[in-house]
Amino acid sequence: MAELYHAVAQAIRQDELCAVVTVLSGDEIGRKLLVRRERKVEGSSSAVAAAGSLGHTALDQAALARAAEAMEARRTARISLPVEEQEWDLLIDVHAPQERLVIVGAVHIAIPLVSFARELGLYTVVIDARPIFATQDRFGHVDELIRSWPDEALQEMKLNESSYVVTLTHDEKLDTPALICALNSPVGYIGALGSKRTHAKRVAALQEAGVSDQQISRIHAPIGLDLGGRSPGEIALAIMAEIVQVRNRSKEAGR
Amino acid sequence: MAELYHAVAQAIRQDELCAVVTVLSGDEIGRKLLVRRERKVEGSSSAVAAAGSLGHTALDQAALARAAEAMEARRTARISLPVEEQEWDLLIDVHAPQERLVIVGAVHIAIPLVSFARELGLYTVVIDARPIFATQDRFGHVDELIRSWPDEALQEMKLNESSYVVTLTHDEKLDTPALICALNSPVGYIGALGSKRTHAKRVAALQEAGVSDQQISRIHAPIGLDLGGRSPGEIALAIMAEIVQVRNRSKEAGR
Amino acid sequence: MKEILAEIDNWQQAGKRVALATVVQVYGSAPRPLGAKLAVSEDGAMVGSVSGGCVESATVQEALEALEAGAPRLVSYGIADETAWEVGLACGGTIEVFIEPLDW
Amino acid sequence: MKEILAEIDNWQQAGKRVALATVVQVYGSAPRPLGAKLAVSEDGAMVGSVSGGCVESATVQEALEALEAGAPRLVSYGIADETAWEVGLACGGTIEVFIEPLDW
Repeated sequence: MAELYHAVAQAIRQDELCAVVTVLSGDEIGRKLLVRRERKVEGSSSAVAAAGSLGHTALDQAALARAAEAMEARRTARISLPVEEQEWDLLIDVHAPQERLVIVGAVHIAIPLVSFARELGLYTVVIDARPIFATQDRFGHVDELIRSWPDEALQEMKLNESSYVVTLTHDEKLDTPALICALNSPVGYIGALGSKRTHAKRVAALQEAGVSDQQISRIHAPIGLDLGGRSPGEIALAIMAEIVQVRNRSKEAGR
Repeated sequence: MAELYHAVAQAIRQDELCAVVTVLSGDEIGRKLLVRRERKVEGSSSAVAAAGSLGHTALDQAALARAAEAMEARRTARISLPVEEQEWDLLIDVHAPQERLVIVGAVHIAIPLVSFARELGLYTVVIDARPIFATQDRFGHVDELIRSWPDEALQEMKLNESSYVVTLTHDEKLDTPALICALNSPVGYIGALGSKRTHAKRVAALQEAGVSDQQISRIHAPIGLDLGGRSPGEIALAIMAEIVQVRNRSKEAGR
Repeated sequence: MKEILAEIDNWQQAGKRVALATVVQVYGSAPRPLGAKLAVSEDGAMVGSVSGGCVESATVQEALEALEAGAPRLVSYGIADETAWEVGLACGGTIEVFIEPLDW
Repeated sequence: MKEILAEIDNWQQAGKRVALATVVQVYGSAPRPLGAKLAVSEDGAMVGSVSGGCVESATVQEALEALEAGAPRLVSYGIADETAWEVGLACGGTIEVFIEPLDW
């Protein structure tokens, strides 16, 4: 007793993607199945029934397949599942890690970007070692304001697939180490502000640091969808729109 | 004396796009030229020097051309203009009408949409006759909350090229008259929420009401850029990104 | 769910029984999404939410009864009139809530 | 500009002379954009703004002198050290302000 709950609570605390399937009505009401992901050697992962049972092997298998889909879509769903001549009334409750936007550079664009991300329910972090940029006045609305070197701060964070990293400092010496950190993690989005020319220089610096071209291609640059504006608000909107688009396409493709 | 200022103040009060060119240094410091738009019969418009002078005919003409560009881009600019073997230090001060987002339907999507628009500096208006939707609780952050029938409210507003109209009610009886109103005005963006099927029905209703296909093609539907999300926040972001993109493309094309 | 784990821990460590309520169906656009949770301790304390406020107290009642009965139940709350809107369920419609003793 | 027209009207109707200050150049990312305006009446009242607050009083002084002189002037304000940032000009750099009697 309480074993299943403790497994679920542990997965959620560790920011792990998981799903709990529950029978909502009928004789098996209240029965549960916990579905987690098993990471394979080559980096891909598959959903596995980790604990509990809905009471029938065939039902568990069918529910596992649907839970895997729901987990990929990060979407809790109520479904009616026909198994063994019965309609099973199920909730697939997906627990997805909190999405997190990590902004390197407490520059002007970061101010509206934090607002947009929070409106969408993301946890926001702004990192800048320069005290005149990273002020409470400018960033009273951010969840976490970190005054330290970007690469050091990033190394201490547990960046996962639900983390999105954006570099905005305009300063290679700050951006490049931060990008290397982000590329060494499974973050779901990496974007870097700067013109095509700036990015070409950045690519050269990354190559020199031994980063592979395949890794470098994960960086979205020039950053943001092409909405055609130049104001801080417009650039922030273009970045936010790109992050949402990339995230949703990854979901559709299944990670 | 004060005539030029009063012409400028009047244009700004009437929400008219205009530009004031000022000589910032040299012998002619402080001289000014007011540039307005003259609307032609067929609907297009051209910039004309409406009042004042920078002191030299050739300079006025060159400045007029640059002011016309700045007005189309809605962008105040400091320029150095070479005319008659002199470099003229000029400010082209563009006064653009306040951009306004008019949302028909105080539904859930409207809540984050108002936040995004305000963050970008737009004036926001939400219209809904249904008191249970249009509450201060839900829309404490909107500039103007109008509790009346959408078409009536829209008729009373002076919709201009800097107004953007979005219909979100999910109710044809409310959306269609509002769309007809918007189409009868020069608004810079019209978008309507709903699936392709809903939109096909809507097109039929508009055609029946005598709206031309060319007019109908001004409606963006399905609304918003394809960012692939379904939550209210994601849909609102997709709409806001589309409005900004359409606005900026119009600017580039020159209206 | 993450935000209510700590309080559930506290209750369980104090030896209290806990019930969990989860939004399992939303008709119309409700203020809290599918999967939103409210936990209730045997002495009627609550953490989390399943609506903007108006069905919380009814849910606590059902949760205490579910603890007594030792069995889960599925409950429907219809919110149709203007009064209901005003008390906080911002978007009307009906929600279904699954209420269960946290004994698994 | 629209937001300061009414106050300028009030001053002019009261027979007061008015000076207008406009941000004409921004180096770095300043808190107020190109074209931002501050109007100053001959008795030192002001409406609008050209910065986050730290160069407003200096601008008012220049505006009063411009009214006395009856001629426009171009003024540069450099804001480089941390103190300046703290008093409100959030993004540093330099701004240029054009200050003129509103007699046109």
